[in-house]
Amino acid sequence: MKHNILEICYLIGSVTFIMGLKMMGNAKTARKGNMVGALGMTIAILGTIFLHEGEVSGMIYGLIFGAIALGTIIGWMTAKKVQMTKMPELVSMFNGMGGACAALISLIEFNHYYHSEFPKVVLNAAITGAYHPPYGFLIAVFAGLVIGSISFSGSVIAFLKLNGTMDKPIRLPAYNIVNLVVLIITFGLLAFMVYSGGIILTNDLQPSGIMIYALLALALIYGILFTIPIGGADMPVVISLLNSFTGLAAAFGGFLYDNKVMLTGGILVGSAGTLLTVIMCKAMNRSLGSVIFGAFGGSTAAAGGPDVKGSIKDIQVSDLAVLMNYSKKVVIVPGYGLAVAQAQHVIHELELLLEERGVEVKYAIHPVAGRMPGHMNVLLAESNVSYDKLVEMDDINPEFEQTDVVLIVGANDVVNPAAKTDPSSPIYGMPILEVDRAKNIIVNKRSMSAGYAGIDNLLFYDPKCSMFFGDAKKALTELVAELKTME
Amino acid sequence: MKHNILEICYLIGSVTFIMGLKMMGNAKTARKGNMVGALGMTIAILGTIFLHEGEVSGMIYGLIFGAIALGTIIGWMTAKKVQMTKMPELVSMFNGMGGACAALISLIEFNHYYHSEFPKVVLNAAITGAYHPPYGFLIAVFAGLVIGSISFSGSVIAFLKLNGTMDKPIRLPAYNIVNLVVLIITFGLLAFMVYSGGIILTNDLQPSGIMIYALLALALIYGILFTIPIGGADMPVVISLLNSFTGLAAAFGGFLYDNKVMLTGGILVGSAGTLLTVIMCKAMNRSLGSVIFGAFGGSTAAAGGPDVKGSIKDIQVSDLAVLMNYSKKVVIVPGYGLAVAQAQHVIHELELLLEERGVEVKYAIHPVAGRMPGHMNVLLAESNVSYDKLVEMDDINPEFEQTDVVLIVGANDVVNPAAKTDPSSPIYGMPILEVDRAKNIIVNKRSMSAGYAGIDNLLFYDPKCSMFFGDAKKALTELVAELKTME
Amino acid sequence: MREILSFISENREMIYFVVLSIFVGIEVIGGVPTVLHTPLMSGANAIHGVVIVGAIYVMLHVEMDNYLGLGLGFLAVLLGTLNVVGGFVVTDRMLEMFKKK
Amino acid sequence: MREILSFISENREMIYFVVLSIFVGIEVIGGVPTVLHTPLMSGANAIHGVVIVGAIYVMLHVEMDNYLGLGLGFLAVLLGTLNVVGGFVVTDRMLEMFKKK
Ligand SMILES: NC(=O)c1ccc[n+]([C@@H]2O[C@H](COP(=O)([O-])OP(=O)(O)OC[C@H]3O[C@@H](n4cnc5c(N)ncnc54)[C@H](OP(=O)(O)O)[C@@H]3O)[C@@H](O)[C@H]2O)c1
Ligand SMILES: NC(=O)c1ccc[n+]([C@@H]2O[C@H](COP(=O)([O-])OP(=O)(O)OC[C@H]3O[C@@H](n4cnc5c(N)ncnc54)[C@H](OP(=O)(O)O)[C@@H]3O)[C@@H](O)[C@H]2O)c1
Repeated sequence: MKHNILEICYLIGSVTFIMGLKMMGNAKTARKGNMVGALGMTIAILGTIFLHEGEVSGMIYGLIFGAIALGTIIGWMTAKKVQMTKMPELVSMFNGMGGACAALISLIEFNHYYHSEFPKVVLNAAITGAYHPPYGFLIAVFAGLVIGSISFSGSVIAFLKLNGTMDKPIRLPAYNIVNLVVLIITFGLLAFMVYSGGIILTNDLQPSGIMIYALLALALIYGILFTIPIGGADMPVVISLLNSFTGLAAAFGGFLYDNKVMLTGGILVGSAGTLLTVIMCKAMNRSLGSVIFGAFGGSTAAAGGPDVKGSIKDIQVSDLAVLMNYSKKVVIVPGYGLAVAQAQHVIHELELLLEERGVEVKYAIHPVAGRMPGHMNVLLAESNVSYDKLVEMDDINPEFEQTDVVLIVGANDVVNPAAKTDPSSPIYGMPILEVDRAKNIIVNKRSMSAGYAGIDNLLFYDPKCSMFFGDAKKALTELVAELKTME
Repeated sequence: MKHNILEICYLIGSVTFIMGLKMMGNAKTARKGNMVGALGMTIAILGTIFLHEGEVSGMIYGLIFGAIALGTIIGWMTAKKVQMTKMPELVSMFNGMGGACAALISLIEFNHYYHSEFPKVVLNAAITGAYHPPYGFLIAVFAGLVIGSISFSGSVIAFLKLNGTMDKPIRLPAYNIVNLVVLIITFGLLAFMVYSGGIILTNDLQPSGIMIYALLALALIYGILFTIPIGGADMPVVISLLNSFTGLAAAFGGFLYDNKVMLTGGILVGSAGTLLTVIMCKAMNRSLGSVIFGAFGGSTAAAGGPDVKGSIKDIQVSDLAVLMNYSKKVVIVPGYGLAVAQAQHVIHELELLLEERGVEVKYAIHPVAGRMPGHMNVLLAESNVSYDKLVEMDDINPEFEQTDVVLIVGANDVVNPAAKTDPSSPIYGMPILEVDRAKNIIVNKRSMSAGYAGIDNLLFYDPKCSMFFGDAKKALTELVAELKTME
Repeated sequence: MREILSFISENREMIYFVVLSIFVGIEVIGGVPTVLHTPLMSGANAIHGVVIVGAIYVMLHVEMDNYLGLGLGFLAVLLGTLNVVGGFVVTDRMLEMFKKK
Repeated sequence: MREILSFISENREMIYFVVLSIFVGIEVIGGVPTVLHTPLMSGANAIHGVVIVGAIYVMLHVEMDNYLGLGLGFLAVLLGTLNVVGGFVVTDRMLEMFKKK
């Protein structure tokens, strides 16, 4: 009876996962979709605990509730407290936990199998070739272990990179080959262990389960090797990929226990996550291969671009304040630099000040501005910028013609005209914000150095363009102060 | 061994159905998608025949191949020969065949079950209450029979309606109630038969399988009753609905034989067909309920609209020829009347003639012009009109401002301004082609009578509008002749 | 109640199968443009012709002396073939029209 | 070859299940707008936290004297909970930001 109700809980869980994911794909229903998923998860978890059939000691329940309570408190607090800009780190961290969880399950199940009476019989039979433990069990256990571990160690590295702790991509010589070799060894060992039952005989003919630790170590190492050569800026893609790995690991867990909710949840995330990874790559005009095998993920690309440049112009804060104060329409183009400088609050202040003086202000949001999808939306939302002030690329482009001042804050690639004019440029073909149609272009950045794609930007040499050098937060604070003294 | 390969054939079949349907939803891949589906179907059919295990007499094979050969020839020829405008009839007919096929399978299986030794034992047991044949089997057989039969008889009626043989909706008094009662009796009998095993005892205590024929008859009657009150113009929606019914019937067949490819194919069409039905309704701004229970499906709606009208203007063919000859830009709005009059070839001739004389000609395609989705596209494509001359509503609307002459051929509702201005109109809210922005409006139809929605059209009283009365084919042929005499 | 519960639990494989197929059916259609409604309907129509597999199955299992069964089975295969062949061919013709330049 | 074939045939329920789930996963994501990529990734991240069900299952079946098992199981439940709770809460926070007027 209990068992039947549990099956229904799992069915409900599976359906809510599908519907939740579906709803999360649409801005209007996204939040509700997340709730729906959370509801299904709660049902599945509570069902697993309370509809369990068979005697279980109170201490075990105590441990389970303790772990859940502890995890809930820590998870909730961390998720609530973290700064908006640190979201990707956090997602990466939580993903790693899921992977570790899957790996631990495999480890425990293997140990259980190894220590119980059963394998001793089996072992003898295996040596004489009479019996082999079920392949399904072994595949599920070992694959769950390997994939979960890769996801765990990879996520930790991704976390450290996003965190800034490990900011340069570390590339061992011939790292692509090394990685491939480690990968092959790992899966070779996995295949061998499935074939042999995972237990070897030591020299004194005692069975030993040691090999699983070798497999674990290899998988952990591969996760690290896989992630370290990739530039920090490519991390969102990598996290998305590791995300789908964890989904796969969860699915193997479902296979192990013939548990349908783990299977649907895991496979769903595995396939949806893989597709999402590909979509994300496309949105930045890169291929998944070039992200993983490192075409320009951070710093390698040569500074290309034509040589004929011209001269650049500076603008003083006082002149800029005057210019903006007497404009009719100002469009702000936020980019990665705004996020780094944490200048989202001061830019909102600037916006309010200008609006007060009758200047129309809008934000032009490029789909891949910043370092993760929706980065600018999340960032500006944090500082309470109204949602309808954020205009998407295709809608704002025709408006630049009537714009008096475009203020570019810490953005570079997303306004680089080379994407339209220079077929040899690595970003050629990416749609850009066509800021050069505006009457005045002001660029705020700290220096003339390149952005993510590592290429020069001819926009800065445009006669209509003036540079307003400095850290975004500092420079904008000065600008606001200057504006306040006017009037 | 054979059995295992057959399972793989079915797996391939299921996957191709999914991918085929997916591809058919996109204009670029649609045709290939259809091929993919056909390929999967071929694999499933050939597999079923050739991977069968067990002795089967040559005569049976002869019958099977005979039936398939005959069906292929007839099906192929009919599909190839039929006029483009008769497509919906044909789809409806083929759908009916599928429904009949499902119903026949159920009939045969039931007879088999009834005649074999097995049920005699069962029958005794059933009377004493000791044994009941498996519910799953009974549900699959009876539900397949009922749904397949409804789909069959409904499709036949739909065919006759589209065909013009049965052109007025036939409405018995209180037909909604009658239909509901028949439906309830049908499903009541079905439930009873599942409960009782489907076999009754006659007066002399002999078992009889007669009830299944009662069920069959009821289902056939319901199919007819369901379809006859619905107006011919609503038939595409009804066909789409019956289509998903047949899918459901096929799925029950799959359930009966635990055949996965029938299950996936059937359920897929069942759910996709239901959604498609809803989407189609939405595109015409109607609800599924109002189609089935008849809000205005053909002729019932009162001729509403404001009373203050004005006068209408006539235009002679010679004047029209001159007007068009000296225009810069002409937009043709095709509608249902064009299809009825089979004027698609002459309109293409007109287009070529005008283009030759340096007039720019485009077609404005309203999404629900005609009587089935894509009707105008199919029609004009048949007469070789180039695809990029067909402009969708949202793209052409801004162009009317620069248009000299709009020529409306057999269209009415899709250009009715009441949809924008009169909240009491039944079509209020439907987006329309905003032809009144053009310099001259010419309307070709046979009389002042209303279109599908049965409402007046104030456009005809617009001072810029002139009526060019006559059957579309005849009138346009005259216009072309007149144009040819000029110059 | 208890029976329904155990029915669900016993047939859970089938239920998951049905639920997932329904989702696939719905999702696969989402966002189809109006012009493709008719061909899509027609293509789906051809696909449910898979019921012919059941008809063939019936024929392969019918007894040689069951003339009614043989006759009806023959008819079922014939009708199923019409559904399949006619459905795919007519859909192809429609879609061919669309592509023509 | 023969073994693979019979493996497929024996596990056909599971294979259909996996194939259909993959299709659902892919279809459900199709056409998601760029701004939602990050929250969607995060939401999917929370969903694979369902692995916690496996961790709980392990705990419910572990022997009382298997201290290693108990310890690792406790850790697994803890990590799983972090994944689930943190994942859903952080996703909600992100999406809340989007809605704000
Ligand atoms: N959104 C995504 O999902 C995503 C993910 C991965 C990669 N990407 C890639 O990231 C790029 C995004 O373009 P973007 O225009 O936003 O950024 P960008 O091209 O990377 O340029 C950022 C600019 O900000 C400046 N900057 C850095 N710190 C600053 C500070 N504290 N104050 C002021 N300026 C500062 C830098 O110049 P200085 O050093 O001279 O100050 C740099 O040129 C694209 O190439 C995109 O493909 C996007
Ligand atoms: N596309 C779909 O999927 C679909 C499906 C079902 C319903 N509908 C509905 O159908 C309507 C379509 O609008 P529509 O503007 O195309 O057609 P309409 O509003 O039905 O008008 C057609 C007009 O054509 C004229 N006509 C008939 N035979 C003619 C002939 N031989 N020569 C010239 N004119 C002729 C009729 O007027 P005379 O009698 O005066 O000639 C009639 O007013 C919409 O209301 C839509 O909702 C569409």
